[in-house]
Amino acid sequence: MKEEASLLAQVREKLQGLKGPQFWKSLDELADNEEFRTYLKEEYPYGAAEFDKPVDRRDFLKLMGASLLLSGLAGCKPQPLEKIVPYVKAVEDIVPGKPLFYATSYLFNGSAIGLLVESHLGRPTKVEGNPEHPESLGATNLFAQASVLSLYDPDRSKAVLNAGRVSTWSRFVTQLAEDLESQKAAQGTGVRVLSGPLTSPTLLAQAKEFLALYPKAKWVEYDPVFRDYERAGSELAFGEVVDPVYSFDKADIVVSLDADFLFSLPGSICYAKQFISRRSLPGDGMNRLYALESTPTLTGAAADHVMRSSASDVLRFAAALAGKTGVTIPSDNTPLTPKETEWLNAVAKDLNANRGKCLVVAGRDQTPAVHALAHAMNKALGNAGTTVKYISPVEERASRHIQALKELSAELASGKVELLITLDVNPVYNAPADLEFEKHYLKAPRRVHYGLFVDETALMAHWHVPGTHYLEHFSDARAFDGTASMVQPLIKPLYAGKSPHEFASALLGKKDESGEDIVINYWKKIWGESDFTTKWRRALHAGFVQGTVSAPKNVSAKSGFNPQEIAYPAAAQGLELIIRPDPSVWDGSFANNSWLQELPKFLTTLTWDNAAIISPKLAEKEGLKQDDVVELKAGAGVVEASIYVLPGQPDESVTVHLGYGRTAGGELAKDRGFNAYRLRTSKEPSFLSGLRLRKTGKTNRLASTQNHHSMENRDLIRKGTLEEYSKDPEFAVVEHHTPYKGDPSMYPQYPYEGYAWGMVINLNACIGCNACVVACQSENNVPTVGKKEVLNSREMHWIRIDRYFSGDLDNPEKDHQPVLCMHCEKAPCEPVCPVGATTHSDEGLNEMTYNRCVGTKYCSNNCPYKVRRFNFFEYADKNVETLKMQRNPDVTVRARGVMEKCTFCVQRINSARIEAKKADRRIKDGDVVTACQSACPTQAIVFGDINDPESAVAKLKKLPLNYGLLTELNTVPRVSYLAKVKNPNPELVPNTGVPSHGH
Amino acid sequence: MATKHIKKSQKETDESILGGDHTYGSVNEKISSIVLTKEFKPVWLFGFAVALTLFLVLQISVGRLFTHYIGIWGINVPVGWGFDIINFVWWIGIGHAGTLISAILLLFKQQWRTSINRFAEAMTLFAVACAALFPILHLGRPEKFYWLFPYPSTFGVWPQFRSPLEWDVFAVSTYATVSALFWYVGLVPDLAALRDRTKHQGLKVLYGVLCLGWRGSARHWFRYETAYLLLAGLGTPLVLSVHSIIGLDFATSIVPGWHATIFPPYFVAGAIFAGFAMVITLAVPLRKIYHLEDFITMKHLDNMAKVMLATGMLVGYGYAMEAFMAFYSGNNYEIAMMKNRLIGHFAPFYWALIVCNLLAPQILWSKKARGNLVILYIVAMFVNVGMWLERYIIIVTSLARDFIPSSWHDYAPTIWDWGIFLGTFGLFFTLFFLFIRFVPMISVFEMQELVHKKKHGH
Amino acid sequence: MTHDEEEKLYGLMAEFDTPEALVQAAERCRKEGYKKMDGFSPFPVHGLPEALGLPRNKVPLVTLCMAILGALGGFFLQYWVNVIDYPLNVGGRPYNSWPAFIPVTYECTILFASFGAVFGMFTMNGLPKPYHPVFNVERFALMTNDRFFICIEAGDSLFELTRTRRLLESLKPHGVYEVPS
Amino acid sequence: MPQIFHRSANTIAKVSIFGTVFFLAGLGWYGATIVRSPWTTRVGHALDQPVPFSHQHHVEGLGIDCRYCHTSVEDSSFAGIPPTQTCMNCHSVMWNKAPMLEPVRESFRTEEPIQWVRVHDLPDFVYFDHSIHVAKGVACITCHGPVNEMPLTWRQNTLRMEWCLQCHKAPEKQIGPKDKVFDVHWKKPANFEETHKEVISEAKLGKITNCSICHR
Repeated sequence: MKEEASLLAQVREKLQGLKGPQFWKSLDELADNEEFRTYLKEEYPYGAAEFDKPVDRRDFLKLMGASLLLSGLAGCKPQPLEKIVPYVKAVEDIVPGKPLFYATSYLFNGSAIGLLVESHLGRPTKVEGNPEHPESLGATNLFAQASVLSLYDPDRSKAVLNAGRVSTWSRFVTQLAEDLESQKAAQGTGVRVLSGPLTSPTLLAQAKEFLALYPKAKWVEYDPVFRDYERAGSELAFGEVVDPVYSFDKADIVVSLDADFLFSLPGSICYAKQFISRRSLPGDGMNRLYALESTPTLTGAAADHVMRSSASDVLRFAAALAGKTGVTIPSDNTPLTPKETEWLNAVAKDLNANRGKCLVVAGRDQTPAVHALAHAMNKALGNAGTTVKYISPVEERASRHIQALKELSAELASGKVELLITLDVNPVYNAPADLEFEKHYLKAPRRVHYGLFVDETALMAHWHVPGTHYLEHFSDARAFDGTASMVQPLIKPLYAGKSPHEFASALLGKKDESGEDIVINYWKKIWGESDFTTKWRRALHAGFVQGTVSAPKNVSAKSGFNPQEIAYPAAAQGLELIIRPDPSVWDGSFANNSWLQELPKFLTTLTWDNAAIISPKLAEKEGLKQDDVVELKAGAGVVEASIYVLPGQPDESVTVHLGYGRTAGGELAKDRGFNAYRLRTSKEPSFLSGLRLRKTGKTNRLASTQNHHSMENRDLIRKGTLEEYSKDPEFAVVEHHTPYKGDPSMYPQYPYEGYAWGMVINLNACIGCNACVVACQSENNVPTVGKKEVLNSREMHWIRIDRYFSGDLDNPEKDHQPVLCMHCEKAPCEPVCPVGATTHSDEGLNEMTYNRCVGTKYCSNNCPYKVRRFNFFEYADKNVETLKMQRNPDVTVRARGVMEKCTFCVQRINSARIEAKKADRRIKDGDVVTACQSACPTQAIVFGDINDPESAVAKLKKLPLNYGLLTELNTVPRVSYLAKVKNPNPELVPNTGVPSHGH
Repeated sequence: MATKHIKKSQKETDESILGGDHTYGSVNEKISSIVLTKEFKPVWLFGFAVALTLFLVLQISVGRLFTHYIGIWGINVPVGWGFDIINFVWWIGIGHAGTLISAILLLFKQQWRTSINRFAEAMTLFAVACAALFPILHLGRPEKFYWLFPYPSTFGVWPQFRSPLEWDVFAVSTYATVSALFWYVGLVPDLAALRDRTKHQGLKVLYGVLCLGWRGSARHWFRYETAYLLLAGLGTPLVLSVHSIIGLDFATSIVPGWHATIFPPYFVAGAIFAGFAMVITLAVPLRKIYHLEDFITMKHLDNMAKVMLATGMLVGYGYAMEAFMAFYSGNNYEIAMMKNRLIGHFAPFYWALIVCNLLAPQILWSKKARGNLVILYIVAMFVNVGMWLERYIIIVTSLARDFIPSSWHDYAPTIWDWGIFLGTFGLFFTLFFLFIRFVPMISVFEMQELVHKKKHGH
Repeated sequence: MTHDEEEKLYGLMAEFDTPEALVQAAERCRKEGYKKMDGFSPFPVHGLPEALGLPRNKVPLVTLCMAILGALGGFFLQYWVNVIDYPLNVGGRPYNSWPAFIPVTYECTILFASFGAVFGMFTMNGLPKPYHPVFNVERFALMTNDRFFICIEAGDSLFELTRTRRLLESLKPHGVYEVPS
Repeated sequence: MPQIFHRSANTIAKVSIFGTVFFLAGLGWYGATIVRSPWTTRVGHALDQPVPFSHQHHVEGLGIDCRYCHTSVEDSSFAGIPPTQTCMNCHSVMWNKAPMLEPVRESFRTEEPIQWVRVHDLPDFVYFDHSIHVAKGVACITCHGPVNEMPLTWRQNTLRMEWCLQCHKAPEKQIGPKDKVFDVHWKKPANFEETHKEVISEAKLGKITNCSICHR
């Protein structure tokens, strides 16, 4: 508990005291200035530090002492005195040592994810899903999990800047007032505001108010990961813009047209849950997924049949499919190959056989025509209203971002714009290259930037105003289904930032209106004054406003299209470039988050870099191998990228991820990978043909955490088809897995009465979305180590997601397997520890006592699952004060030289046990939820007491699919897996359908 | 008839293990003078300088390790042990020849041990000193090494005696202590000899103190011989146990490539193999530089070569069994591991090892080769390298490719790994050079005994 | 030779060139009935202990006792730690997993036994003893080189300077010396 | 040959050998005691505090209940250090001029917390929970000693792991009735074992073999 009460106060006081973007001081510095400065130099940038650095004098002497065999006396000095600092006035409902949970919402890609955020004495430390919220349903995604780290990011901008100089909010406001005043006359002809998607009702209202004040001004929305094509598509199909809301739980057959609905759509968390709910336990109700994809995605990995295709050809497939499901389409003069046709026929047959119980989903990055066809098919198949409904767009203005940005930069070029205000967007970095936004931006005589970081745009702006993190301000937003969700602060702004609403109200010329009031006032307008407080409190408590789900709109899609509406692309020539948001830093806005940077991107397991992803065939053809640096020339620009060879990538296309090649916006963000926006054009932002690829002869080592992709015929992941399962439900536990019946040990069994903690991981449910990895990292203070260390396989994640490719190398099956400490009852790691630092609790936990560990690494060597992690250096950042504030006080921050590993979140077990003991009862099933379990959108992880026959975990362990990893070693793991069962179409070639021939 | 024959052969060996025409006095003269002379041989000075330099490298590397933490090494997860443990096992192994010569050969009444046992024992001590560094250095928190010893701590917890590493703690410290005792006990009468020989008053006092006032009393000799014999009797099982336990470090684990019942005996054989190679490496130059051809005769080298050949074959058998069991077991992981060594990307190391340890010694079948110092020396060098490679193969290749392919990763030593490895040579030779200069490197009284026996042929 | 000189005498010492001579001398003296005497040689001379009639020495016994002590101590330490003082579940092994305790027990046995042998030997030999009357004899310095001595102590009941000297001289020694105490 | 050493050398030799042995043994013993001595453990050292707060006066003298200040002791791992406010509840009217209490008033004025020196300070890797101990009948004074007799607070016990263990190895000896936990005057009656069987049997369940209870 030490210092906690004080820490916040002290830190904030320091922050207040600070002027300018330099480091604010920390307690250590007050303690020892010199040492601290050298530390800053070496330790910074945190998370990716050069760990190979000297220890301070004290440790050095201690170590020398040790080497001089004097260390026995180390214990012979008095313990240093520490201060303990209470509050001055007790804070309501804060009990020191007890965390509190507050409901709030996190905006991802313009849509709100409901959260419950854990707070220790006023420090938000951990994010959990809000079970009541429609887009969360209790789960989260990796971005939400990592968002709490961004709050404490020491690189966040800390002061108002005027031409790079430190200034003040009031000076800025006066300046802004003048500028706007001069625009009044012209009704704001020269004023442009550029913001992200306006899904916050309050902000939208403020925007409208602003436009009312300046009728000739424009408020432009731009998100580099936009939904323009969807909108154009629905306009094409319905004549108006609507957002589709899917119900995967109602669909028996799902066809994805290059759509990654399990991960990257608004609502994906909910969709994943719905989709998996139909296949987590194999049986009659099991659904089937056909995925057509232009680059490997999680959705493809989860599919029963995958067809690789170039992105441009997806339209051809879509049309052909539509034709077979009763939509009239213009004829295509380049017919599909027989194999493709065979695949399509099977799909079409399945769809037609399940009218009203199937679903066709088009991908965000696909052309309007594909979306239109998808809508048409869903109508033709009678899915509209059952598996998919349509609502008026969540982004009320439903503007076309690219188009708008294009106009804006044109206006900039022509000098029409006199005052450009960018609100929480970074166009200089992430505008498509052909717009040359960077160049035109400078033409605006007044440039104002608002945001969390001093990013590329901020550096070129006259004014920069620091923004607030969503855990620092009041706001509101709408979820994918329209639900109005509440955003409330858990902590006062760390760096004296302004909330977007406060900034907006400054635009409206209102002096210092508090963000809270602005939001409250908006809702007062909606609800009226009568018992507003109760409504407001209820909304804040729930995290969203009950009954604000948008009503389904009664729209009907066209049943046919003419050649003007659907123009088939010319047969692709040369290579195709696929541009997608990065799986972990997305559009680049998370580039300074060390958790996400070090998170192994699914399928590639890359960290700290992006790459040009190509197929083994192409690699062979071009004589390329992993780490080779190539020059990519496409559309507007040229970049140099390192090659990553990924089985399953279509042979004629190269996939690149956005979000890298930053030049500003934080020490971690800078100078990593390459900037894929340089290849993006406003005409073809998601994929374009005619990519030219040239070998440079250079190489750049990519840090991927898994370099071996084959399972080597070891039955680590056991899987079968629904057919096999119905023939032999126990196919996963065939004889050779347990060669020896009975107990092969010469020793008697250790009796486990009372609680016996265990876990089941359902491989049918796991989609490999990485949410658990980040959740574990934030719950257990798992440090990041930086690229150099990852290259030497020293990453620290307590839970990792292994992925293996099997079958056809060109179009393999991709399987995920989360691996964490198995808490073996006969743990091989324990008997080999010479100091007894790792032992077994009588509840079956494999315990790691860090403070006893001397670091022989023997336990890790002897762990067949290799889940133990070693602190080769002082990985935990002990210097950056804000990062200390993020840490979970219930978990030890490990020092250098000790081993660590998954603890089954023992801190949660212990608090549950204590509460139960105080109430003289047993711990109930569900009282203990591990961090990975609670984050999982598909409930693939189930934890509990296996001695309690009624517990969920015990029931799952009884299933025939249940098997243990490497049980032949007689480790008796407490973690077991449910074998994977796929549901392929018997009429198609089993597994992943026909191998692609490429074009 | 038979007895006669035995007597005859006995005689032969006696002659051939002590050349020249030596008296009690001349033996003493010859050996003590090396210690008591004032002048330093240039060769010695040069060697000592080199050794000191390498020793400095060790100090720097260790300093770096303590200030920058263990991450400066190349180890990682999965390969948690690298040069540290390789060197540990290698050095400990080398030590074994010393104890073997002084203890086992004594029990077997092999008189040819006499002239080489003293410096072989010294070699043991210094090799163990080098080896003993690593159990401490390889810790993530070396300053906490004393937690490995059972002492009443304020935590109220104790070491975990099921761990082979804990066994090591006892084995190695016992081994070091007993070897030191053995060595010192053997030294006492010779120190007395030096005491009586030197003219320098200071040295007289020094040796006088060190020899505990030894006066060659019959009563003393009586107990002395018993004790010495007992020590030999204890040292023999000890030396076998020590490397068996080192072998158990690996055998008790479940790592494919470690989990092999054959390890203890095969490690012991390997140790003796490596040890004799090192003794030859040291003996050949020594007898040249200090003109000890009379004491360290070709017969000695021939015998050692034979032992080397024999143990080499044992080790070879070990390799064969390892491979055979791997495939015979039908165990997926074991087979994969073996394939990795035979034809996988660790093959170069493995075959280099086979060449060094199995093929190279075969030349020793020929008497000529055994009689040729150059060849003998080269073979010994091969074996030194080969035995190091063997530990590299066992430790690194097994860890780098174990059960779950997702966590496979290779190992590359850093400059600091090398620094510490080379540094230990510095430590070893620094001590060794001091030893040959300031301590009689051949047991005087035992040589005198030998002279006596030679005289009376019994 | 006066009475008090005799008092200050430690014994009479005779020097020989060969171990054989020493052994014969020792046998002769024993026959004469001398008890308090000792032989000195650069290396252990076989037959000498018998010639001097030395009793069996106790070094093996001490060693054995220490060995047993070590074995019991070693095992009990582990047993006490793992079963009595702080029983912990280590990898599901029983508290008293005695097979795993054998190596340490074994090493302890050998360590203690060795201590027994070495320190037992030194103690029984009464070493260290830097000062000893025999060193008073000038030529004794050659003992460690190639000389062999026998010394009959004045303390012996039969000791009588002239007679004893005569006896020793009759053994054709290289010389006979008085050993002042 | 002339003697190298004087007669006395023999004695010196023997003495010095025994000397070394005893010296080393002594050194070990010395180390062991130093580590456990109040100098290192701070047991019985009254520490200077910004305000010389007297538990003796407030507990013994005024009979204030522990929980008046240490509010969270029953439901949190952390017993709680009273906010300045708590002091001011009384001292805004009593002794409100006393110079001794100036730091308290200043803290209240300036909203700057009082920085107390921590008396009972566990290492950061140890997780101790007050609430469960209190709930199971471990009285405050069992660990904190006769706080009601401390003019300035000192540490009564070492808080070393071996100290934790000696209680947890035989918990029944240390616990009292649950309703007497906050009674600083409660003395264990002779027949306690008979009268409070259930409390004792419960206490016996305490586990020392689960490291993660305290270390995680």
